[in-house]
Amino acid sequence: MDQDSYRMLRENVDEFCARNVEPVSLKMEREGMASDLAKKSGTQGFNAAIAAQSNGGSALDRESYLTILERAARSSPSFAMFLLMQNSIAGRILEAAGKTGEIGEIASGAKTATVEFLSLNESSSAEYSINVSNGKATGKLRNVIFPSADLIVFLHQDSLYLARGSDGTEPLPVLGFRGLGLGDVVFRDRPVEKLSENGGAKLIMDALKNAGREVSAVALGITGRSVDMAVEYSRVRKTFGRPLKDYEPVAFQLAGFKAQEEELRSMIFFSSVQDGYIKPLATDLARRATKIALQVHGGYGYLEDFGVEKFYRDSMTLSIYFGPSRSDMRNLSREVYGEESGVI
Amino acid sequence: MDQDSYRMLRENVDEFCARNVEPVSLKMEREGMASDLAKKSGTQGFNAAIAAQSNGGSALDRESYLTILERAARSSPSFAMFLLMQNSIAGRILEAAGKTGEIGEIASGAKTATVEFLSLNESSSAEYSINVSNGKATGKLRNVIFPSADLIVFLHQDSLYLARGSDGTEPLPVLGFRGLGLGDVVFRDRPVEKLSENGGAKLIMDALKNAGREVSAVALGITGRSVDMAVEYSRVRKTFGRPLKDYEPVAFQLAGFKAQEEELRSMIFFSSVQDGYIKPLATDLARRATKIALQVHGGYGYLEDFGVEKFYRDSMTLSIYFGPSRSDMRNLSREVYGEESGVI
Amino acid sequence: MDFDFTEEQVKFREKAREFAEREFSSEVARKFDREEKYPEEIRKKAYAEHVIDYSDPWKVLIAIEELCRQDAGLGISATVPYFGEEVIMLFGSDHLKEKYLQPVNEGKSLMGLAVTEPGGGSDVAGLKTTARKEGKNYIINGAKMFITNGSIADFFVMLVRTSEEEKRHHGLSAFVVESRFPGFKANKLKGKLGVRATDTAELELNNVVVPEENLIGEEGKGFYYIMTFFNISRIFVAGQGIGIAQGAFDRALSILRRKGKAYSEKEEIQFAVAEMATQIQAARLITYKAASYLFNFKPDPTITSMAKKYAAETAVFVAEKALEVTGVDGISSDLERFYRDAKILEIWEGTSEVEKLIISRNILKEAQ
Amino acid sequence: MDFDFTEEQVKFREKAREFAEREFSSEVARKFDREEKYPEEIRKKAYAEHVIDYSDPWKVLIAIEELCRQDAGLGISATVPYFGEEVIMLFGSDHLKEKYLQPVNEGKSLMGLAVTEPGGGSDVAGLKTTARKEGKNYIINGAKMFITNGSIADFFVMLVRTSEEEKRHHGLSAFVVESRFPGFKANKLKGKLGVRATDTAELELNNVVVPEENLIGEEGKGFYYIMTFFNISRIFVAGQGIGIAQGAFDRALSILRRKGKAYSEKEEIQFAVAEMATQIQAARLITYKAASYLFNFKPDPTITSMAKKYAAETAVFVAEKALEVTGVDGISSDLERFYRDAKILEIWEGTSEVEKLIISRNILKEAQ
Repeated sequence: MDQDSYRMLRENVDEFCARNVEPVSLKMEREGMASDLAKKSGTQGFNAAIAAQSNGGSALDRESYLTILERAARSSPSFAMFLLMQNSIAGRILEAAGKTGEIGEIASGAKTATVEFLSLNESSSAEYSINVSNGKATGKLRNVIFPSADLIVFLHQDSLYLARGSDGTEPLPVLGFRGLGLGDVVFRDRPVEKLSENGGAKLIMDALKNAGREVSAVALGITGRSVDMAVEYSRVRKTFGRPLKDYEPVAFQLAGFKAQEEELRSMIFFSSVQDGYIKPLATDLARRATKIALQVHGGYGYLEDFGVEKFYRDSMTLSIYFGPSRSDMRNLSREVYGEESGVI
Repeated sequence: MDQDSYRMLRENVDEFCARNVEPVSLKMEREGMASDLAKKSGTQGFNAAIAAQSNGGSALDRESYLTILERAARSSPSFAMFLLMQNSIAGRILEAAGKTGEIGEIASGAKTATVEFLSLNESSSAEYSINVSNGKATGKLRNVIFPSADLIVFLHQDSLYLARGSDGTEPLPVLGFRGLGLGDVVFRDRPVEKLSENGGAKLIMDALKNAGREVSAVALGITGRSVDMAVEYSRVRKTFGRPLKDYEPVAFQLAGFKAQEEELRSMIFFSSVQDGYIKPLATDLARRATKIALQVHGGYGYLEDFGVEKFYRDSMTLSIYFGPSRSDMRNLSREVYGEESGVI
Repeated sequence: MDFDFTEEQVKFREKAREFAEREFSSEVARKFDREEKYPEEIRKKAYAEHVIDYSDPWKVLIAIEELCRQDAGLGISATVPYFGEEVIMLFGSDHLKEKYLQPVNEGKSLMGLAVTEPGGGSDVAGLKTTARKEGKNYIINGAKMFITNGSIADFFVMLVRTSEEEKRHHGLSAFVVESRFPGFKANKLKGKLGVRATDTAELELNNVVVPEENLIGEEGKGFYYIMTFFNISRIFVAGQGIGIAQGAFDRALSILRRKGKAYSEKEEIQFAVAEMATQIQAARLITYKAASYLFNFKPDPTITSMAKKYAAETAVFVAEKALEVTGVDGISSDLERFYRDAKILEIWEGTSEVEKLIISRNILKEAQ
Repeated sequence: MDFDFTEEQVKFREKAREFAEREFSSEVARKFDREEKYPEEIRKKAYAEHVIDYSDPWKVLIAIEELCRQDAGLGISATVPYFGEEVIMLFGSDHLKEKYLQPVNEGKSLMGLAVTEPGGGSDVAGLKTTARKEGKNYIINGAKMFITNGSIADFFVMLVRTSEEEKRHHGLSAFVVESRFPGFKANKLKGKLGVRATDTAELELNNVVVPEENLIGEEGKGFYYIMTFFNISRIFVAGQGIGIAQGAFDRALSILRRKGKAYSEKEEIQFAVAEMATQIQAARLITYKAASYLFNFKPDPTITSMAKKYAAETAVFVAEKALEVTGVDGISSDLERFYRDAKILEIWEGTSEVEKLIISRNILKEAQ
């Protein structure tokens, strides 16, 4: 694709979000993502953006997919996380497992999908009590992002399984990506399909590892929008008779974050730097930027209505869900040192 | 130039530095830069790297010049600062003033040049007491970087003047770039040549503004080398029976800085992001990275012999000499806001 | 120098902690957070059990710390019914003290402080709500924003403009305004990021008639009264910060303990634990120093502002670090609420930015 | 709680400040920095004028602060001749106290502490210098690195390995080793980043014969003695940190004052001033708390390590910020020296990393 095509794509995503995401963004935070948004997003080809066309996907190139994630995150990080889950995690895994039918369902938005992957994070000590026998699962999955999804991929004794729906979910306190939620998922003699014999953990870990730039694109969108909101607010909000933007610390900090946003963008889109380098920087930037953006809004920033506090919650959550976990940092260290390091 | 040519250039610079700079780097810190290094550097075409060939320059492209600065800074930030001063500051100003003869002298290393520019920094309140009449200057220039240079360009009543040598220098405490030094310069009925009638401050400011990416390249070299030294040291230095690199905080921090080095490199070399965005990030990174690099070296880092403390001093000095000064940040804010901001 | 609490204070701290641990269970805290409901019963119980003891400011500070340590939403709710009391105590007439403060001190009524206005914030002297004298009354018109206890308090200490002619802050006066006065309306603000058990409202004042005896102190001195009050209340906000920080730290340690040594002995984790502990220690000390000066009637506004700023930053820093070191376990626990709660401390009662200006101006003045 | 110094201490502080301002002029400080020379005359003068008063540890702490506030290189040089004394005081025989400590306390001789080895650093228990018993003597072989007063001290408290068989830190013992003993050699280390007036050396020990009465306390307990000492000395290092931070801050304020309001009233500058002042306040309080506990014979190693770590960070932070806000004026002034001096505090007497591990281990142990 040439630069004009990317620009057009970006405008398309922005227009879609302005029409279909922005207006329901707050509602989504409070009540979860409505299923019609998945369908609308499906008509745009966003849900299976990188899947093969033969499977109903859009087979977009990397830059296009990253663009979609970034722009979606600007309107609603929850929506961007939905797309990331459909494409980068569930999509990649299901496609690898040859589940072309499910890819088609995801592509159209007829079905939504999730993969339980937080149990693989070394910071998780939640214990599972799943039992699978005769193609039926009983027990509880812990800490599932988007527990209400139609298709639930999970790991059991290093095999991957697919469940269609669940027998109940138990919501957990959820800091970010509230549109998807977080909860435990209950199975009672639930029919499940085995996707892979052994090596399941590696499949999920590979999908997560491959999603480094994509997670960074979400962080970029969060950074960009929250800082833009703060820039706009600082133009109109006055204190001591002057707009906030006239004060050095406000203007300098926000300008500094725009600079870092550009730096991150050039790294994500235009450099060959490895994903492992980018993700920690991206999530860190998002966290720092959203904190300042909220602070610039003062008391209003603390209210959901103003739409800036969600970026503060989501950036933190992104950095917990996707790193930089210590294992990411260890991977990065291994690259730098060319040998094991950071093990104590 | 194609990528192979850049690689060859980089290797050339590295080889030059390994032979001519590294061995005298510590001596340069203690006693100042020896004049034969300027001549050797001249034979490589580094001293007038971006000047027109007709003036004796090498007319290199931007990427080549940035590469020279980065690689030079890895061996000796003082030497890199020498090149920056010859090329980006003195070179540009003298070339604009049509002083082709002087450019030739600088190119060969027969003469070295400096421009007094710290007085234009808003953080400077040093007062001048220069008097110029009948083509002769008397008085004192304050805070001159590289006061021992052969050609001294200075500002007086918004006109630019060129003095050949001085009637004495009074050294000031100098934190960084000790190879060039810092001091007051004394003139006593010194013949000077007027380079421009009025608008002199603007000429210098323009040269400084245009040097943003170049200053960033120096910061990049400082960052890269100091972190590399720390990485190497952490491989060999053991504590509690294990090499330092095995400890998470050491490995993770250094790996994180390598990531940021790559991010900065992609921004300096491969993105169209404006200089104003880059420089504050670059100098900030250099300061943070050199501090950690020194710390990893422990007590040895505190000794000049180990060659890492100079990066700590030079990165701070770079950020004071070239920003991000508050006026840089104001420029950046103006770009972001599209209007004046950060004025209170 | 003496850095220790008295035995009585130590005992009181244990009592407050015991109360909070008993009453503020994880389930209760989550419920009030979810429902955004003011915990009236808890407030009454805390009063009845003398966890709130207004006779000793040290006890108030300790109670705030220990209650917020368990849960900030509930802790602040239980300790904030007196918010603004010092303005009447220091500057109000005996009539006002008797009529309004007595029932508050008896736990029978709730009060609030109404200073901030929509679009206002830090710029107190720029406020626009007016009080116009008419006979023996003042008529108040305008609006107030982000008012704690706004929809539940029986009355407010309210700062309004009584003169347009005087220099900005000389034209302000403080009144006691009852919520049952005709023309008073409160709209509860829903959907806060954190401290969701606390009550916050926007107030509308539409020709509210306030009797002249409800003027606190002298006309035109309201700005000074409120600034004096903030130099007191900031210390208690610092106490909230220490409490939140300590509470997040407790929870992080308990998760780390559960995870075992292989996880918690990693150097990255250990460094984070040390950073948290050190900053909490520092925040505590500045707060106690500011409190010690104030409670001995020699307040130091510079140190008070330092305490507010530093304790607020500490709450935010520790809540963040606590999540970092506990990861998935932490973010699916009560720690996520601490993270949301903490942020308000950098905003209310003087943003960190305002505190910094106060500190710096005082210092640059002294230095001259 | 009481956060104030006694009147006597306040007076002593004034005296120490007056001494430092008089003796440590900018010219003198620059000269010793440039020449890397130990200021023997200044040390003697400080002793003669009772600026160094070892009878009261608070006075030692105050002197360190006030002297380092003026110049760290000279300040440390003047206050460090006793470095290691507590080891002998607490664990040494009467003979050692009389023979070695008395002349030190009379200002007649200088001592040092020799623990760190080349390639050693934080891992004290891993040291390699050995002492082998031969009759009534010990024979010491090995090397020591980064030893303060190394080339000027008359004797050292030296930690060496007396047994290879015991668990690493149980095989260590402490001795008094005189510099005039044959086989002792000191190589002064030149070219330090900062504190260049202080003397630092590498020691070589080649079959140095030390009489057995120079063993401090019991064989095999040296590690414990030295760790006990560090829990004392770290408080004084924290005092160096506060001093450097305050000194950098003083200078920044004075430059800002000279620059005038148009410059210093910019919000960025004001914020930085507030950050510096707050952090100095916090560092001071933790240090005084740790000191108060120690000087009352109830030391708290966790708080002591916090004090060392936090004060060191504060020195580095403030020196850096001071340069930032003063820019070209600052970097061409004495501030550049403060920036160089400060960094050593994060390295010596336990790097910040080691302090963090101590803090964290103590806390995680307590929490269990």
